[in-house]
Amino acid sequence: MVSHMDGFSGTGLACVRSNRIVFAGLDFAVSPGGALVLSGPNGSGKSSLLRLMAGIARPAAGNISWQGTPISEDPEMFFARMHYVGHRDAVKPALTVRENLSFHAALRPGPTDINAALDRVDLAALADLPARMLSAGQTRRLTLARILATPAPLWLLDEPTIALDYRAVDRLRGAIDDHRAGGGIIVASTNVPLGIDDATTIDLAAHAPEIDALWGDESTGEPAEDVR
Amino acid sequence: MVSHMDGFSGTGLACVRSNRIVFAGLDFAVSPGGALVLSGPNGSGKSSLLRLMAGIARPAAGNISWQGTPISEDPEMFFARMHYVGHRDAVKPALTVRENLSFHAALRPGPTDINAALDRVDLAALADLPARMLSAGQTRRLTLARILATPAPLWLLDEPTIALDYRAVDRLRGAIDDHRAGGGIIVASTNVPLGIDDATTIDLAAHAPEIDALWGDESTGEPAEDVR
Amino acid sequence: MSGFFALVGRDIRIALRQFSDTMMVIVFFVIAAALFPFGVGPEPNLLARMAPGILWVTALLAAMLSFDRLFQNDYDDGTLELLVIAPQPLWMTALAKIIAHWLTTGLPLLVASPVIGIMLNLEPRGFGVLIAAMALGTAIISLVGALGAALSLGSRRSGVLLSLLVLPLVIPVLIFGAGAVDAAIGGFPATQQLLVLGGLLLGCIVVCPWGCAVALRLAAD
Amino acid sequence: MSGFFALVGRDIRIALRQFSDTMMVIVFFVIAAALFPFGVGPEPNLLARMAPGILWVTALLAAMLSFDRLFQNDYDDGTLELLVIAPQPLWMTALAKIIAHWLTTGLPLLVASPVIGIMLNLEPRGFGVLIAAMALGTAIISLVGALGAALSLGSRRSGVLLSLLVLPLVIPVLIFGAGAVDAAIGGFPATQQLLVLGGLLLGCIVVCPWGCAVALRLAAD
Amino acid sequence: MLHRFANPTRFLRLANAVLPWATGLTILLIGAGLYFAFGASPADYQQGETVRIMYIHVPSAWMAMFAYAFIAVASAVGLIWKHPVAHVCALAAAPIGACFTLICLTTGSLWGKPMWGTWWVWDARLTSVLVLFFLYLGFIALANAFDDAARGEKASAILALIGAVNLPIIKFSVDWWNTLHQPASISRIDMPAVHTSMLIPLLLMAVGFTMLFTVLVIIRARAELADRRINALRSARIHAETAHSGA
Ligand code: HEM
Ligand SMILES: Nc1ncnc2c1ncn2[C@@H]1O[C@H](COP(=O)(O)OP(=O)(O)OP(=O)(O)O)[C@@H](O)[C@H]1O
Ligand SMILES: Nc1ncnc2c1ncn2[C@@H]1O[C@H](COP(=O)(O)OP(=O)(O)OP(=O)(O)O)[C@@H](O)[C@H]1O
Ligand SMILES: [Mg+2]
Ligand SMILES: [Mg+2]
Repeated sequence: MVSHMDGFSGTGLACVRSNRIVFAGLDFAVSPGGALVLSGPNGSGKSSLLRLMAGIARPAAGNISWQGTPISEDPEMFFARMHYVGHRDAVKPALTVRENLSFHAALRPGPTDINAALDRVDLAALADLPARMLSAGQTRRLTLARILATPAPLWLLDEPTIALDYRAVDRLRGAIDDHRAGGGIIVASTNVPLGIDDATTIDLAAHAPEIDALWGDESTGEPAEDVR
Repeated sequence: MVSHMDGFSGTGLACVRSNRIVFAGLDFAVSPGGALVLSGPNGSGKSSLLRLMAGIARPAAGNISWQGTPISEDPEMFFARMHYVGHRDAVKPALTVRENLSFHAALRPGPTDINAALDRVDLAALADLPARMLSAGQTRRLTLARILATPAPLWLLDEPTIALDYRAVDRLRGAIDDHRAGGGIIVASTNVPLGIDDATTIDLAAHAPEIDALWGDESTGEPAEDVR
Repeated sequence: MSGFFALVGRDIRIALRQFSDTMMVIVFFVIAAALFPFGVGPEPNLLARMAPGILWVTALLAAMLSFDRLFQNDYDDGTLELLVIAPQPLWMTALAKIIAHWLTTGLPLLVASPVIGIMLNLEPRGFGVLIAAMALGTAIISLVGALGAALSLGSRRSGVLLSLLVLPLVIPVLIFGAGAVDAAIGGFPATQQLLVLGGLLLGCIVVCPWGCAVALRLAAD
Repeated sequence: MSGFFALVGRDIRIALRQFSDTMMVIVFFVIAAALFPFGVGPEPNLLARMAPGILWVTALLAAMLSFDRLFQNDYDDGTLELLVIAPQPLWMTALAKIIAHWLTTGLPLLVASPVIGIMLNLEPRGFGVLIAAMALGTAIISLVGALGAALSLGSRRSGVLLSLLVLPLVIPVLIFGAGAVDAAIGGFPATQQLLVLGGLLLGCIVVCPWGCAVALRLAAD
Repeated sequence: MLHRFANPTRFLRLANAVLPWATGLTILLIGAGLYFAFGASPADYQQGETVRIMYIHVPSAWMAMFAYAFIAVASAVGLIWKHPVAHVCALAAAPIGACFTLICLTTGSLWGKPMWGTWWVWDARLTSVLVLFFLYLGFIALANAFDDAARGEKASAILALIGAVNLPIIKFSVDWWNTLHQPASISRIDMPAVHTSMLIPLLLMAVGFTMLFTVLVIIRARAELADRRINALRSARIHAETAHSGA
């Protein structure tokens, strides 16, 4: 796989969690307008890979580049061009829906349109309600509004459809299409079909190491002698 | 709708959250072997209804009966016959998978089979790992193992498939079928099709109140004169 | 009853698995007590005179730090809901948690208090009464603290709110606990103070698990 | 920079929206200070002598209680990850949170300290120096406490852990802070102690936000 | 049907009827009380003019305890019969009770300086009143510490009930422990020459303070009820809009 000078790519990535190799030798590349879907059974490392991509954790091996530059070289530049939505919602219950969104938008450079984003996720009517009053799906929608409020060419989404109702899923799909039509890149992990037809898919299960204990004996999976 | 002497039913239920009526005038009834699916858009009150059904919160109006007895009359008897799985996982990261499960099983009367339950959710291999090392889907599976470890005729599941991979969803569906074949009752809320074909469905959106202010004048929704 | 022991066992196991936690309450106790000679100046007489007071106040504050997580973790991860709908009386659940708390923090504080007594030049004849009073006192503190923790559960900044609720309620413990030690140092019998502490403990055993249960049910709602 | 002010603004707004929270730190301060007379006995002379020490120790402990939530909420709900990958230097983020913390707890403590001084019979001529020293001291405490909070992030019972990390670090503050007040009461100039506190503050301003940033990045990983 | 468990109309009707009378009485009684206390009553032969502090100190001490008892009873009613107006009344009374307690504490200290030579001693009466003050603060803080107001009400009600143990301690502390403070007996004031001239203003002030308390509780409770109603209406409107736009 070639590294794309104008896209988002990684080579030879490995992830280690608590002394266990989750995946290794993983390459990916997405060009502008492209989509990458991470699939694989529970525990195969989808979330872990997204956190590497976002620069929250460092890969145990390999590196990740944005437009040809390794992200560890100029992280702030990379961060300014990237949105990450993880499993957790980063919503403050005491602040209103609008205040929550404005806060996250203010952390980032560039133009901001809070109202349009709220409209887009159908929360405009709840804008002045404290976020504690939201249900699970409404909270998730508020989280997703973040990526619509300020522009960034790269979206990293960890199971974005969790807790959303079908209407909200449709709206999300529309937003993703628009984003890609404008040359944006999207990487999403998911356990349910996202309905992005032309996306490249990486099956994390295929990158699980054969010997997956760092310390283990190859054949039995038992801890090796010297550790005991 | 008639109240079933041998099943699980509720009449005239209303739920109030932060002074707002979420739903009102809701009736339901499930007989042994039956399934009830709660659907409705985000924020329509699925989780709230399940918490009423579980006896965690009290309904603002109406009452809920188990085999003809209101659950508020002998709550402990009812609790012993019911499993509830909410949005949150009740998993202690410091304890191992097995310890987590054993603890929850010890809180309940009746026979217990930890190993079979772990097997059923495909966590047997991870049984002695601390739960903090589980991924989102594995944690959810551990939560679901709870309902398999000790028997109870009533299962209340709030979006049980969240974060599960397709294999785990299949296993869950199998467990639900077995449970119902044995005369068990299941109530589940969900935003994605669960694939229980013969389930009754309640659409929470249909029970949203038209004028929902608690304090308002019936006809106009305006505050009554004397308060001003 | 199996649920009762499962709960005590689980809480102790969690505490032991992170043994450093139990240590920390003690170390806080030691450090907080050690701060006073710095703040007040190290004159032995002044210190010895203040010793019982400092001992009790710091033990209280150390215990205080351990309360904010007593029910909080269970509340955050949804375990509390399940405890509330477990088929056993909720006051028994509360009592199980209180007992586990005392075993993992009250008892260590009790064990550490003679050491602090030595650090602060406490007179030797005070030690016996100190330990007796501390045993009663830490149990009361566990009970009252659990009540405060349950009441403030789910509030904002529950840590500080908790102190606000609990500290005034344990003022009597402080007065009689320090009073008992003072009496012993002065060569008087401390029976009366110890009896009052015992009475307080009995009252708390009756009221607190019940209050906790009501508060926990509220918190889960 | 817009992110910096957004963060300070957000934290202050959260604190103000729950105005009672800020009050609670003060109330804890007042109660904890009030406990000492109970424990030690109410003799005015003894109290006046201990007053600077008690004042500083209790202010410290009160501040301590407010740290365990300083980053914890952001950590638990995933905001911290987002702050770490926000396109601004992480030390600036940390500094913003520290400033907000000082404004919402250090400043109220500063305002409350003369009241406690009166409660403890502190001599009138100590008050000026008390306030100056407290201003420097609370700022240092906010900085060091934030560092401790960041370091202990992610461990359970971080409240206690962080006291362990922070208390030894602020002992110098305690010594010079109480020393300054003692000097003023004794009629000596307290310039030297205040200068030392100022120096400590400068050192902390340089080291702590940076240390916080490193610790936060580690915690998010 | 849902109005049944939450409608405060009856309370409001009663409150609105009582309010003007109570206000009038308050002004009258406190006015007369102050006149007798500071104008028409003699200085004490022992204590001099400082005795006049009594006309504020004693009634506010009584009110501090009365208000707490009121809160405890209202809390019990709220918890047992689930009547929301009871909680509203308890919450309305708390800051007022705290103020009376603070007045009692300050006037007591002011009086203590000339009488005992010190502002403050840690004796049982003074300590238990201070604990009462902290209980008020705890009650207020707890009631306001929750996102969900209903939760705060109930939690603080439990605290109020448990804290009520302190009331008999305050009342009898002077008998149980010997302290500097006067034991509770009106006969203490029953000194031959000044009997009625001191008792009358004292009682006037006591009844006046009770009326003042009633007035303030009604005003605060009414404001709180109106506030809740507005909130409920606002969120109802928001919800109606969402339901509309969602359809
Ligand atoms: C801060 C200090 C003080 C506090 C907290 C305090 C508290 C109280 C309380 C709670 C009562 C009501 C007792 C009852 O109804 O049983 C009371 C009554 C009274 N206090 Fe004080 N007090 C203080 C200082 C003083 C001082 C310095 C004096 C005068 C020397 C004084 C004189 C009285 C008298 C004469 C009564 C009426 C007793 C009666 O019921 O006949 N108090 N005080
Ligand atoms: N803690 C709360 N305090 C106040 N109101 C709440 C709270 N939680 C939920 N609500 C409100 O109650 C309503 C129902 O919420 P609930 O969580 O039951 O919805 P749901 O159907 O489960 O939605 P979702 O599909 O998003 O999980 C929502 O409109 C929400 O705004
Ligand atoms: N905090 C952690 N500490 C140690 N190991 C972890 C931690 N979180 C996850 N793991 C391990 O890393 C592996 C990958 O986890 P990850 O969360 O990336 O999986 P995932 O593909 O996102 O799964 P899911 O579909 O369940 O969300 C899992 O096997 C898990 O056991
Ligand atoms: Mg995942
Ligand atoms: Mg829900």
